[in-house]
Amino acid sequence: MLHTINKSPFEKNSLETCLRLAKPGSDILLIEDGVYSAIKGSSVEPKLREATKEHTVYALGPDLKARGIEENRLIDGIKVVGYDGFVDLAADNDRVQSWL
Amino acid sequence: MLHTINKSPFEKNSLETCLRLAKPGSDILLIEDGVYSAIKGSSVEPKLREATKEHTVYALGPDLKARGIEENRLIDGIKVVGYDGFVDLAADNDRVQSWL
Amino acid sequence: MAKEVKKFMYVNRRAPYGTIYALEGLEVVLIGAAFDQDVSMAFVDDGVFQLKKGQDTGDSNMKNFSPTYHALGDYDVNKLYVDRESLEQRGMTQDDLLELTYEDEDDDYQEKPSIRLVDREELTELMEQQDVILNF
Amino acid sequence: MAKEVKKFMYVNRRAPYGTIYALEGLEVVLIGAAFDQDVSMAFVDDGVFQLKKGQDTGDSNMKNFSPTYHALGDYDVNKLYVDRESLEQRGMTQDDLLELTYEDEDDDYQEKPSIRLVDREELTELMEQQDVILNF
Amino acid sequence: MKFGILVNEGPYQHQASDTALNFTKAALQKGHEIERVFFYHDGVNNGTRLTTPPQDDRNIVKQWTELAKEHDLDLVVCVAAAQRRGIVDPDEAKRHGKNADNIAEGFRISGLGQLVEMGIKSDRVMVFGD
Amino acid sequence: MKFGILVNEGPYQHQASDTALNFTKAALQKGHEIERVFFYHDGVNNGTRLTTPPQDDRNIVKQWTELAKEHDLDLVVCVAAAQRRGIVDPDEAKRHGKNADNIAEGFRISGLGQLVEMGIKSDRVMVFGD
Repeated sequence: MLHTINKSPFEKNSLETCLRLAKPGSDILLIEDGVYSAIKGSSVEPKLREATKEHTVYALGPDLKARGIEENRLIDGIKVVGYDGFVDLAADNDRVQSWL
Repeated sequence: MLHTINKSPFEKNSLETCLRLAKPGSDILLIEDGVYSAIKGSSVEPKLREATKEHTVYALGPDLKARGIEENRLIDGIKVVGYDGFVDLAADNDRVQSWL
Repeated sequence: MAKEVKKFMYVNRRAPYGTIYALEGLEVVLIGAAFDQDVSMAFVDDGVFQLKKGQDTGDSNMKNFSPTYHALGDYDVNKLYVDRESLEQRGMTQDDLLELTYEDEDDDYQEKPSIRLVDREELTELMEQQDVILNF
Repeated sequence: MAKEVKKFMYVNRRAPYGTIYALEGLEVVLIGAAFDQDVSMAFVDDGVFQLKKGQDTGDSNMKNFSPTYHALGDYDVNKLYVDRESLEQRGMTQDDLLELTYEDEDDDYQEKPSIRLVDREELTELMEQQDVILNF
Repeated sequence: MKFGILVNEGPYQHQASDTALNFTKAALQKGHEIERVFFYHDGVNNGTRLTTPPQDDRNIVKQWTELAKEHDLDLVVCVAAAQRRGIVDPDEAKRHGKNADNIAEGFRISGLGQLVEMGIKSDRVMVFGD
Repeated sequence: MKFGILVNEGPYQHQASDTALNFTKAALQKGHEIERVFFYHDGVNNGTRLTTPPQDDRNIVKQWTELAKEHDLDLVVCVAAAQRRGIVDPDEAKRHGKNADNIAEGFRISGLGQLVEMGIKSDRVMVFGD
């Protein structure tokens, strides 16, 4: 299953609930304000780092770029994809869940 | 100063930031989904209980009632007001800040 | 179209009244019932507040749509999964929730509860079985 | 109307782009500058992301309004308070923020920084001094 | 006392419009004045006359219109926000080559300056949003 | 593969419409089909022709209209949600006694059943919202 998260982890509980309910081995894609989860050195980093052990975590490149987050600021193990990669993730997984 | 909070404390960080920045002695009014902060026995109760020591905490009665929260479920010390009480609080304080 | 049966899960994560998602989400479920699909609803996070007993919008400006949940059983929507952790975090128990029931056609039309509290592992598995997940 | 000077504080708590509040909030500040009031902006919670350097919407569908913050100085909006705790919680330092400056009329038009990091106590006091607080 | 009311969300999607209406009514009932109600962001969507909510639900746009008529309220829709969302009066329609308008009775479209002016002229400004 | 797209927020206020547009374009470019784009909740506000966004900003409604024309997309606005928000086509205007309509080119108003049908007919449903 592909899980998308579009909310900042500092503002809303979407990341937390997604991580609680996503099956190990799922793909997780951070989009929109969700990409703020990917920043190294934030209070959310430990949670995200743990998540990268159980899941493959992606972040949407155009949304990182819009927000001025350079790739060298990302937590290790997070993969950056474009909209075409987003489409591939949605197609390759059997189902998609949007954590709003 | 009157601080209003209209967000659920389980979903968003508005309560937390308000409590961090509100000056001791301020009035705090929970409205809309913010009234969920007032429920006894929730994970937020310790934070709210602490807040009632430094601030006067109110909850909007019509919003409690809409959500099925009876007054005996409220954390001790929280005062229930109607829209007329809301208006009085806004008028009696020198300024108002909405934590959205 | 009528032959294919898909598993639809409506995931509700918002409180009622503060936003319209709960009400309009419920409208989708009721309309969707006519399509004879395999339908379930999950209540997670503030979504559990949707099922709180005793809602009364008499003093506010809004429409009380809480009674509509009682209609779900008649529409064969009888799998309502409530995330136990979300409920407990909010200081509530099953006693706080609406008593929603349905008549089980396969069991002599016995009245049975529609709401079931589930642990996180079970909810995870239920989500994995779906074909379509709509989040409101 | 023109004679009374009130203290306006615009409190920004949302990230840019995910929602429009940051952009339309900034439009209010720029329009408001014409009214010769005492204006300040506070950046709290995800609002600090509004001031992040290097924003580039070239690959998304949106308008990059980040350059507009540089215009604030010319409009005499030069009190931008950034909540230090919010910044640190997000793994950022002042080096991550736009270098916004203004020319100080009262000090031989020297160029001075508009952004100031503040602790929670100072921010609380600043809020207490306002006449009008608009939250975006 | 003079209250200024800022509404930042559209009707129905969020409770902001309902709370603003209830607050405004209560303030008027207590003898306070409403300097202005300013609709910003998606709040401009409170000002369309084209809604037809379900008969068993409240009609928020109509409530604003009636309240404005009864108390001579100044309901102002921000022009810039309205242009983004498609709320237009006959003048705006002409200016932008639109063949229809949708502004509701009792609302007027004006600039953002009216919000700042509301802040200056009001004793308290109340923000209702998401 | 067939994608169904659900858009739950209006243009500009949230990024949902932009992300949905970008995803839809990318899916089409990769040779996938779009079964339907369904606009629900405030998402119905994507379907008004009365917007005039600033000239230096994108025109989201126009982007939908052009994409629909180019790829023969089915853009469906939920009738119940549209009635609450004031999105009407000529038929709806007549039915509810409105003297104007505001539906944009390429959009049609229809029932919620079209959303469920989209779920049945699509291989994947993507939800874009707040």
